[in-house]
Amino acid sequence: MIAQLTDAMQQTQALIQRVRRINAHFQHVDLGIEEQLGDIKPGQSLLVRQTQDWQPYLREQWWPVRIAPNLVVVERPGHIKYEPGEFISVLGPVGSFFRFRRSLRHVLLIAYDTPPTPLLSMIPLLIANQTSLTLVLLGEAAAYQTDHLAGQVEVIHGGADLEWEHRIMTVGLADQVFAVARPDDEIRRFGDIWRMFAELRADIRKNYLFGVFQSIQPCGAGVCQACMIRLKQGTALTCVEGPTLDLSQVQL
Amino acid sequence: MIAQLTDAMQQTQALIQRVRRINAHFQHVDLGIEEQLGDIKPGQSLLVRQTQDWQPYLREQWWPVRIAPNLVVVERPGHIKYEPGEFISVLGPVGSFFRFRRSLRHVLLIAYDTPPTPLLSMIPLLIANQTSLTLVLLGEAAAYQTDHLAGQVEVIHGGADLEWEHRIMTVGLADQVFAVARPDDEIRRFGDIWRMFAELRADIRKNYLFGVFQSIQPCGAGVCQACMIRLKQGTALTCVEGPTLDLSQVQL
Amino acid sequence: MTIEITRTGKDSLFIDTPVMPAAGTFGYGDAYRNIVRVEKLGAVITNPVTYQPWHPANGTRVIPLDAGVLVHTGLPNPGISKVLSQYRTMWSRMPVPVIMHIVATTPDQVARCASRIEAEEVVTGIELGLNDDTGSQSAQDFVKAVLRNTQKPLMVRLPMQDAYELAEPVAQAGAGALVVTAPPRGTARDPYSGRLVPGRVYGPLIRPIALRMVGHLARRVDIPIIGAGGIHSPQDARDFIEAGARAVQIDSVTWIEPKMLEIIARDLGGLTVTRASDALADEWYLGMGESTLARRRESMRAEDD
Amino acid sequence: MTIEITRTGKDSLFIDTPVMPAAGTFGYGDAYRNIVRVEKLGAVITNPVTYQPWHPANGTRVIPLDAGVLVHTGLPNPGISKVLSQYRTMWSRMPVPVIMHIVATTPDQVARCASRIEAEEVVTGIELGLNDDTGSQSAQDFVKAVLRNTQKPLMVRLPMQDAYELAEPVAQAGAGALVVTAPPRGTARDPYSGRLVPGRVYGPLIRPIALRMVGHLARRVDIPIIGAGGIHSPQDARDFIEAGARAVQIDSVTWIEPKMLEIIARDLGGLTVTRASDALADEWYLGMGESTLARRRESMRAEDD
Ligand SMILES: Cc1cc2nc3c(=O)[nH]c(=O)nc-3n(C[C@H](O)[C@H](O)[C@H](O)COP(=O)(O)OP(=O)(O)OC[C@H]3O[C@@H](n4cnc5c(N)ncnc54)[C@H](O)[C@@H]3O)c2cc1C
Ligand SMILES: Cc1cc2nc3c(=O)[nH]c(=O)nc-3n(C[C@H](O)[C@H](O)[C@H](O)COP(=O)(O)OP(=O)(O)OC[C@H]3O[C@@H](n4cnc5c(N)ncnc54)[C@H](O)[C@@H]3O)c2cc1C
Ligand SMILES: Cc1cc2nc3c(=O)[nH]c(=O)nc-3n(C[C@H](O)[C@H](O)[C@H](O)COP(=O)(O)O)c2cc1C
Ligand SMILES: Cc1cc2nc3c(=O)[nH]c(=O)nc-3n(C[C@H](O)[C@H](O)[C@H](O)COP(=O)(O)O)c2cc1C
Ligand code: FES
Ligand code: FES
Repeated sequence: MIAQLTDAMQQTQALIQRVRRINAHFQHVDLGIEEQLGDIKPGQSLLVRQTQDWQPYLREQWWPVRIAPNLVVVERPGHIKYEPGEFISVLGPVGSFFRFRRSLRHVLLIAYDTPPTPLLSMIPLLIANQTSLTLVLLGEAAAYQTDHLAGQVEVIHGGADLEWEHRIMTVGLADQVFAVARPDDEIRRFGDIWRMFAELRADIRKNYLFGVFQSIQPCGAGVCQACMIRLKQGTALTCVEGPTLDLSQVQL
Repeated sequence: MIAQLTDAMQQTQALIQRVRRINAHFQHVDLGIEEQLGDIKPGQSLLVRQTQDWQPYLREQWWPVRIAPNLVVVERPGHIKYEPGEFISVLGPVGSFFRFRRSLRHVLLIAYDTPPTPLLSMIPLLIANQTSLTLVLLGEAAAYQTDHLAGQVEVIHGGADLEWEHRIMTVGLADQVFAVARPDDEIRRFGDIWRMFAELRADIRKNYLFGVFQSIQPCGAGVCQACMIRLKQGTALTCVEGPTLDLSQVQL
Repeated sequence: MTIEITRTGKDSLFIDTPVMPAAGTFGYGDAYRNIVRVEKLGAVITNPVTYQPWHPANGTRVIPLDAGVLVHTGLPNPGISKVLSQYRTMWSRMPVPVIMHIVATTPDQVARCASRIEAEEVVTGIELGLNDDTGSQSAQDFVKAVLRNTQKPLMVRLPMQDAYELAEPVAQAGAGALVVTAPPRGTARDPYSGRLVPGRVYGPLIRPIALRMVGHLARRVDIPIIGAGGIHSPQDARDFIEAGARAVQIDSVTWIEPKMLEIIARDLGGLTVTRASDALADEWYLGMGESTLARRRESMRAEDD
Repeated sequence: MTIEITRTGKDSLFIDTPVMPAAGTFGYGDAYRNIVRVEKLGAVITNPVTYQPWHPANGTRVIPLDAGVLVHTGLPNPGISKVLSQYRTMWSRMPVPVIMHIVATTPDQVARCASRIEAEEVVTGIELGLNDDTGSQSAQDFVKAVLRNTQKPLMVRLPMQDAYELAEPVAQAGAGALVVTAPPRGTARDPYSGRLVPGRVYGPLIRPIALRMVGHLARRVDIPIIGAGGIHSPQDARDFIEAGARAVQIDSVTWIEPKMLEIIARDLGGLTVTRASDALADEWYLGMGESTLARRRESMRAEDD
C-alpha cells in the first residue's frame, strides 16, 4: 500500500471551552483549536498531553466526535477531570480521513468489545448526506449508552458472539462497514469480524469492510514505526495511512 | 555523636481535614492522623506522598506548626491545591525532637533566606512554658508574613548581611538559638551564622546554637545515608539524629 | 517453601521466601521494625560495609529525576569491626538469615572482611559488591579472596555496566549466586550548585533494563541469579522470577514505600493478601478496610450535607 | 559556528549546530516539516536502514513505563535501494547534511550499503548502528567493512550495554566519531497479553546513565563523541556538551514534543529564544506570547464574571 500522505502534523495548543457529561461513562469536551491546526476531517485524531512533566510519557489519542470551524468536540472517559479554561498540548491532525464511496446509502458501524468513539465523527457528515446509519454494539460495547447520538442512528445491541438481530439484513444493506475492536488484541478481533462477514457474503470486495485501528502511537508521525501493521502486500503505519485500513488488505 | 534513637517510623495515612490560607504565600493544612503514628513532638516531621504513581519519586517533607491529639497542622506553600477529604500517605515521625535547656527564659529563632516553617512547631510549647521568643527573618526570609504567629512572638526583620536592629542585645538575651537556612547551600549558610555568633560572643558553648537541617531525605529512616552530615567527630544522619543538630559539633 | 539461592553444595544458602532487601535500602535490619515484619522476608542484606571506615562524599547527595532519583553518598560506613560490634546482638535475634554486603575495595581488605565474617555465627552469608569498572580478572581475584577465607555462601552483586562481561568469570571463580544487578552509575546536574554530580540511579525505568539482563544471563550461567533493579510491585517481582531469577532483591521502593517490601515478600511467599475482610490480623496494611480516619471522613461528609 | 564532529582529516564532517535527531526518531527527514525547521538542525540522521527489506516484529510494540516507554518494532524498513530511490530527491533539497543510519547486520551487507551510499551525492555521511552483543572484533570488522567502501565520514553508534567495551576498538578501527549511546534493550510485561516483551527503553531516566558514559568515554577516546540518551531539554543537551560531547542527538522527546528538537538546536546553536516580544517571526513557538486562544480564554473568563 502506498502511503496516502496527508499533510504533515502540527504541534499546537487547544483550549478546553466546555465539558459536558453525556452519560454515566463519558463526557464531551469542546476544544477550541488554533487556526494552524488546519482542517481536521472525520477519521483523524489528536495526540494530547496535559502534563508539563514526563508522567505519563506518551500522548493520549483523543477522538473527535464532532468537528466545526475552530472547534472539535472529543469524547473522553467520564472519570477524568477537565477544567474549562485549561490549555492542552496537541499534535495533529493524526492520520487519514475516512474515505466514503461516491453513492452511499447505508453505512454499518460495528464496535466490538470497545466503545464506538473513533467512529462517531462520521455521523454528522453522513446524516447531512442522507446516508442511513446503523451502529451495532457487540460484546463489552453493549455497555455503551447511546442516548446522545443523533436520532437518525439505528442502534442494535448484539451479543459477545458477533450475533445480532437481523444480522443478514443489516449486512446485506450496508454499502460500507467500519469497525473498531478492543485494542489489546485488535488484529485477532478484526479477524473474527472478517470471518463473520466472509460467512455471510460470498466475497468481500475492496473498499467495503474497514477497521479503525487504535494502536498506541508513540509519535503519530510515521517515524517510530511502532504502529506498523502487516498487510498482505507490505505494511501500513496506522498513524499515517490509518487509522482506517481496508481489512481486505490487512494480514489478519 | 551517638545516635539519639527515636522510636522507628510508621507508614500510615493521614486525612486532610481543613485547609486555610494564612497569607499570600502559605496555607495551613489540618491533618487527621492515625493513632499508630504515635506522638509527634515538636522538631519532628512527616514524609508525605500524594500520588499513586512514581512522579514525583521522593516524598515531600512536611513540617508541623501545631500538634494536638490526632491532629497535626502543617504549613505548606500556598499554590498547591489540597482537598479536604483527601487521604495522603505518611511516613513518620521523622527525626528527633527539639531539646530545650531546663531553665529557658528566652529563645531566638533565625530564618536565613528560607521560611521559618521548620521552627514554628516549638512556639505553642514555649509560650505555654512562659519562654519569650524572638524570630529574626534574614535575607529572603524577610518576605515571610507573620500575622498568623502568636502575638507573644517578637518578629524582627533583618538584612541580607545577617544584620538586624539590637542584634547584640537579642543575642545576649537568648538561652538557646535555633536556625534554618536555605537548603541548597545549608552548610555554608550555617557557617555564616556560626561566624556571626562567634564575632558577638567570646565562646559558643554546647547546646546553645542549633541548625535545623532540611536535607532532602530519600528514606527518612537512616538507611540510604544520603542525608549524612559530617561532624567534627564522626557523622550524623539528619533524618535520625537531626533535623536539629548542635552547630558546635557540625563540620561547617 | 524452601529455596536454595546459591549453588548446591555443603555451604548452600536456603531461604523460605524469595524476596530480600537490596544492600543500602534496609540499613542493618531494624530501621523499619515498625513497618516491615522481617520474618516475612527471605533474608536481610545489610548496608554495604568496608574493612576500614569510609566517610561520606562531599557535595550534593540527592538529585530528583523523573520517576527516579540519583543518590551520591560515598558509601559511608563505620568499617566492619564497628558494624559487627554494634549489630551482633540484634542479628542474633533475626528470624531470617543475615547476609553481610561487603564492598570490593581491595582483595586484601575483602579477604580480611571474609575472615572476620567467617568467625561470626550470626552472619549466614556474604554478598560481595563489585564496583563498576572492575575487570574480569580483578573480579575473579575478589571472589577467590573471599572464598579462601570463609565457608559461608557467597553471592556476588554485579555492576550493571559490566554485568554481561563479568557474569561467567565470576561464576567460574566459585561464586554461589549472582545478583543482577546493582543500580547503575549516572551523572545529573544539581540545579542549585550547577555542578554535574555522579551517583547511582534508582527508579522504575531501571527495571526493564535489569529484567532483560536477568533473562539473558539466566540462560548463560549455571548458578542461581537473584534479580534486582527497580522492582516496585509484586508483579514486577514475579516478572523477574519468570525471566529466570531464583529470588529478587527490592531496592529503592523500600525508601519510598517501605511496606511494599513486605507486600512483595508475602506475595511471592504465597501469602497474598487480597481482601481486607479475609486478612489475618497481622496482614492488615495501609489502605485496607476500616480505619478511624475513614470514619472521620464520613462524618466530615455528613457535616457538609 | 562550525563544528567538526568526526576526526580531523580530508573526509571530516562539519556541521553548523551541534544538534541532530537520533536514528529512528525523525523518519527520513520530512515527517515533521510543519513543526521542525530542518535548517536549524546540524544534520539529519535517517531511520535505520538495512541492505535487505526488514519486516515488522510480531506482537506487542509499545509498553508505557513510568516516565518512559518500551518500544519493540523489529526495525522494519524497505531496504537501502527503496529508501534511496524514494528519498533521493527530497534529500537533495535538504539544507543540512543527511547522514544515513545503517544497521550492522553482516559485514558483507554493511559493505554493500556503504558502497551504495558512496555513490550518492545527497548523502553526506554514514552512521553505523552496532547491535547489542557485538564483540570488539566483530565491531571492528563492521567498521572496516564500511571504510573499505566509502570515503564518507563514519559515525558509529554504540549499544549502551557494551559502550565501555567497544569504544576504543571502534575508534582504533577508524571510526570518525562515536555516538554514545543507543537506547538500551529492555524487557517489560505487556499488561494485556501477559507476555514479557523485548524492546528498547526510552525516557528521561536513561539520561543520567548515558551522561555518565559520555563523561567517562570522552576522557578515554580521542575521536569526537556525540552524546545521546534521554535528552529532553536544552539544559540536558548542554550537560552532555559539558561532559565532553562534541554534539548531541535528541531521541524520544521528538516523538512526544517534536518542537523540542528545534528548541534545543536553536539553544545550542546560539539562537536562544527567551521572550515572545523579541522573537523573530520564525522564532515563535507554542506557549509564546499572544494567540487567538488566549483571547478566547479571556472572553470565557469575562463571561463568567
Ligand atoms: C540500594 C543500594 C544498593 C547498593 N548495592 C551495592 C552493591 O551491590 N555493591 C556496592 O559496592 N555498593 C552498593 N551500594 C552502595 C552504592 O553502590 C554506592 O557505592 C554508594 O551509594 C556510593 O556511591 P555513590 O555513587 O553515591 O558515590 P560515589 O562518589 O560514586 O562513590 C564514592 C567513590 O567511591 C568509589 N568507590 C566505590 N566503591 C569502591 C570500591 N569498591 N573501590 C574503590 N572505589 C570505590 C566510587 O567509584 C566513587 O568514586 C548500594 C547502595 C544502595 C543504596
Ligand atoms: C531512537 C532510535 C534510535 C535507534 N538507534 C539505532 C541504532 O543506533 N542502531 C541500530 O542498530 N538501531 C537503532 N534503532 C533501531 C532500534 O535500535 C531497534 O533495532 C529497533 O527498534 C528494533 O528493535 P526492537 O527492540 O524494537 O525489536 P527487536 O525484536 O529487539 O529487534 C528485532 C530483532 O532483530 C535483532 N537485530 C537487530 N539488529 C540486528 C542486527 N544488526 N543483526 C542481527 N540481528 C539484529 C534484534 O536482536 C532483535 O532480535 C533505533 C531506533 C530508534 C527508535
Ligand atoms: C581504601 C579506600 C578507601 C576509600 N574511602 C572512601 C571514603 O571514605 N569515602 C568515599 O567517598 N570514597 C572512598 N573511597 C573511594 C575513593 O574516593 C575513590 O576511589 C575516588 O574518589 C576516585 O574514584 P572515582 O573515580 O570512581 O570517583 C575509598 C577508596 C579506597 C580504595
Ligand atoms: C539477515 C537478517 C535479516 C533480518 N530480518 C529481520 C526482519 O525482517 N525483521 C525482524 O524483526 N528481525 C530481523 N532480523 C533480526 C532477527 O529476527 C534476529 O536475529 C532474531 O530474531 C534473533 O535475535 P535476538 O535474539 O536478538 O532476538 C534479521 C536478522 C538478520 C541477520
Ligand atoms: S506511531 Fe510512530 S510510526 Fe506510527
Ligand atoms: S534520608 Fe536516608 S539516611 Fe537519612
